[in-house]
Amino acid sequence: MNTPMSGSIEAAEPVREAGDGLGRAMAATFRRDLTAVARRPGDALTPLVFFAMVITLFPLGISPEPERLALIAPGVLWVAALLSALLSLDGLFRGDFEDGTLEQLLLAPHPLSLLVLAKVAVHWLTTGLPLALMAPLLGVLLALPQGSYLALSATLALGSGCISLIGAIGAGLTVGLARGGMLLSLLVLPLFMPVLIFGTGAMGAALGGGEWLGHLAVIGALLSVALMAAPVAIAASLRISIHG
Amino acid sequence: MRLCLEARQLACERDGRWLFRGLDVVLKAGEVLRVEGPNGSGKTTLLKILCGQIADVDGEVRWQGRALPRARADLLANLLYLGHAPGIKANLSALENLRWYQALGGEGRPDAELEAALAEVGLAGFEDVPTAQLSAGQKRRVTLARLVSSRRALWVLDEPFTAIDVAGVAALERRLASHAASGGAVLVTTHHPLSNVPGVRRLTMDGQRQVAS
Amino acid sequence: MWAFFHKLGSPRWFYGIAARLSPWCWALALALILVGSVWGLAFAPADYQQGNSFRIIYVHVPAAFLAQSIFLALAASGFVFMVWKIKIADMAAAMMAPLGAAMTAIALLSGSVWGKPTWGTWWQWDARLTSMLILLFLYLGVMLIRRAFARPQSGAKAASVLAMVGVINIPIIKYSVEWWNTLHQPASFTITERPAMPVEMWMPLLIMVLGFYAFFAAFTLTRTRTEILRREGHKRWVKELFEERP
Amino acid sequence: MMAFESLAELVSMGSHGPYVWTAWGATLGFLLLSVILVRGESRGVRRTLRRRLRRDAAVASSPSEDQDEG
Repeated sequence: MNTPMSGSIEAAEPVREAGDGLGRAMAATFRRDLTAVARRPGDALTPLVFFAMVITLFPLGISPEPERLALIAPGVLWVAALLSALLSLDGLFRGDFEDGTLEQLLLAPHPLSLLVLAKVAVHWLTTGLPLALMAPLLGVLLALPQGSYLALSATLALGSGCISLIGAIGAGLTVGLARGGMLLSLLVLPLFMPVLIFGTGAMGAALGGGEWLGHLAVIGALLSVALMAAPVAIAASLRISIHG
Repeated sequence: MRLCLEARQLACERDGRWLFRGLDVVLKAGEVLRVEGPNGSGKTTLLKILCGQIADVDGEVRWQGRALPRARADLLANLLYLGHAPGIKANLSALENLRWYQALGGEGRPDAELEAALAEVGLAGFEDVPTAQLSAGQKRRVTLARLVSSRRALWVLDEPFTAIDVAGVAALERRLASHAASGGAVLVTTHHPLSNVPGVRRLTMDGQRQVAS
Repeated sequence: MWAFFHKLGSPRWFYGIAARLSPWCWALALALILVGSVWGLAFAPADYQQGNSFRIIYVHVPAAFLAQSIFLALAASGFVFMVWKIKIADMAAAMMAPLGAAMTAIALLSGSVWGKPTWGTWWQWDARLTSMLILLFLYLGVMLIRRAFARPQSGAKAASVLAMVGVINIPIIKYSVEWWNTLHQPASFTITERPAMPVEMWMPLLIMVLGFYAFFAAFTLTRTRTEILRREGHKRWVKELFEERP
Repeated sequence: MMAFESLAELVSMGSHGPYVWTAWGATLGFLLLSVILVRGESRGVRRTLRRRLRRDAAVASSPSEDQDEG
């Protein structure tokens, strides 16, 4: 049926059904975003440097004595990590919005909420996870007592997943706005508070020598709720920002 | 199955004003439909409605005879939409950009064919250069390479002729004509007369924004 | 059923119905709040522990109830607007949001004023007050996002999505704040936890709560009618309406 | 049956008066204020609408170029 035409490329494809290929589309989006981050490692470092800088403010602001620092260490580490992750959320869709690829993502014949999941996964992998791995290092700076380093990393690793997912809803809503970054943090910070409470709660329990896996399980539960509910909201907010 | 996109009695209200009302559009295989009208007359909005991107409008859009909300995935599987923005990631190479579009659309063309498409738009040798380092004209041609590399039946192009030199315009017109001749369909907004594209139909948006009552 | 549902969506029909309903709501609100105030302030017995500062419960609890109910109403009308495209739902949501935020602020204010004689400090990180504070931030977020977009229609959809996301998080926030509270403060006396209240204590409270809900209904009906005129002013039925009355 | 013997006692409420009256004053004050604001808003919108309708009517009656069909 394809009548050969002048150029080397054959004629248009006959009209076809929307095949599967969802997995391939998500994998391709995941790989593309990962390559984009790899090409500009500076962007991925910014949240980590911000995290370290915020941590160094506290000994200067409060006191260098290890005993006093140890008291505030769990809370300060978690809040600083949360703010660093929040900082990087504004760029989650903004790059794609400006160069037009976000509009093309909405045009793919696959459910947008799953494609968006691939982008959020890259954000977590390049922001949330590094913050969680770096946190113990900064824990030493704040004389964080022994026994809660693992709790710190584990809760941050899972908790930053929630932050990426819920934060992406705010990022989707504010991607089209000129000064959306400030508004974004105001929209999503209230939604991060439960994760913060259980994150620092787990560290407190670990410090007391008690069981902290229960707290981690609650963060895991929050993460699974976010995994189920957030993508739909992210897709809806992107459609609002792009098509109004 | 012959391509057929049609819209019945489309009416779109934007913030209290009728962008257009009672609009009928039919686009069949082999046709090139040019949408023209003053700026702000709703050309881009009409395109987005016909691609199923904007849904809260009156009237009905049908793809292959099926109403849009249900037929939306099939429409998108056959759609190639080029908007105002280039749709190219700056720190990725032209080839990587095309590869992403192939996977997104589930077409899975081999790299050789993508490189051939880039060569055909005059980007031979620039396949692996990050597009940030290409000139504006070259970036434009990477976008147009999608027309060559992706064989979707329905092309919807929003002002594709902007920032293209004379030779580029002629090449693009030839490509639109050959796509229509081979059974595809083109819906395009442009201020360009499309003089040497045979059988161009025109849809004029009068831009008369009556009050929505 | 669908005809009724669709009629409900037509601004013109709602404009007429609200015109007849709102005076009654205003009257009911006035009556209930008046009776509740006099009863709560002058006739209800003082609390054996807190003395007369307990009378603040008659404004604190109704405001707190309204604060949470209005956010639920925001999410519900947001859902109705997004799914069935009923514009009236969005108009009502836009109009009631400020009242919800104000009620949250009043609950916080009255709660901390009440806390002063009880705990000796103006602010106490009590579970209820903390949840109320977070609810206030959610309200501000919904109101700000609505105005952040160039096109009012996009702002309306964004506010609806955010309200729905917020309402899913409210129980999670409440549960985690309460857990956090017990973690750091062993069962401290929360200002509204009461053993069984005698009838002459909870009756004025019930009247005040009903009065506040009547106020909410009247407030929303009246402001939504104004919003209809704002948004549909160019429509023919509005012109005819105003041409009859000079 | 009254909880207080005299008006003075009602006002002082045994040292809790300032707190109670502040909380009540703020709440009832807000309710009153919002009633006033809502009525003002309603009257303002109606006034601007009437003025616009009169202006449109004036334009419509004079030989107008675009027929503003409602």
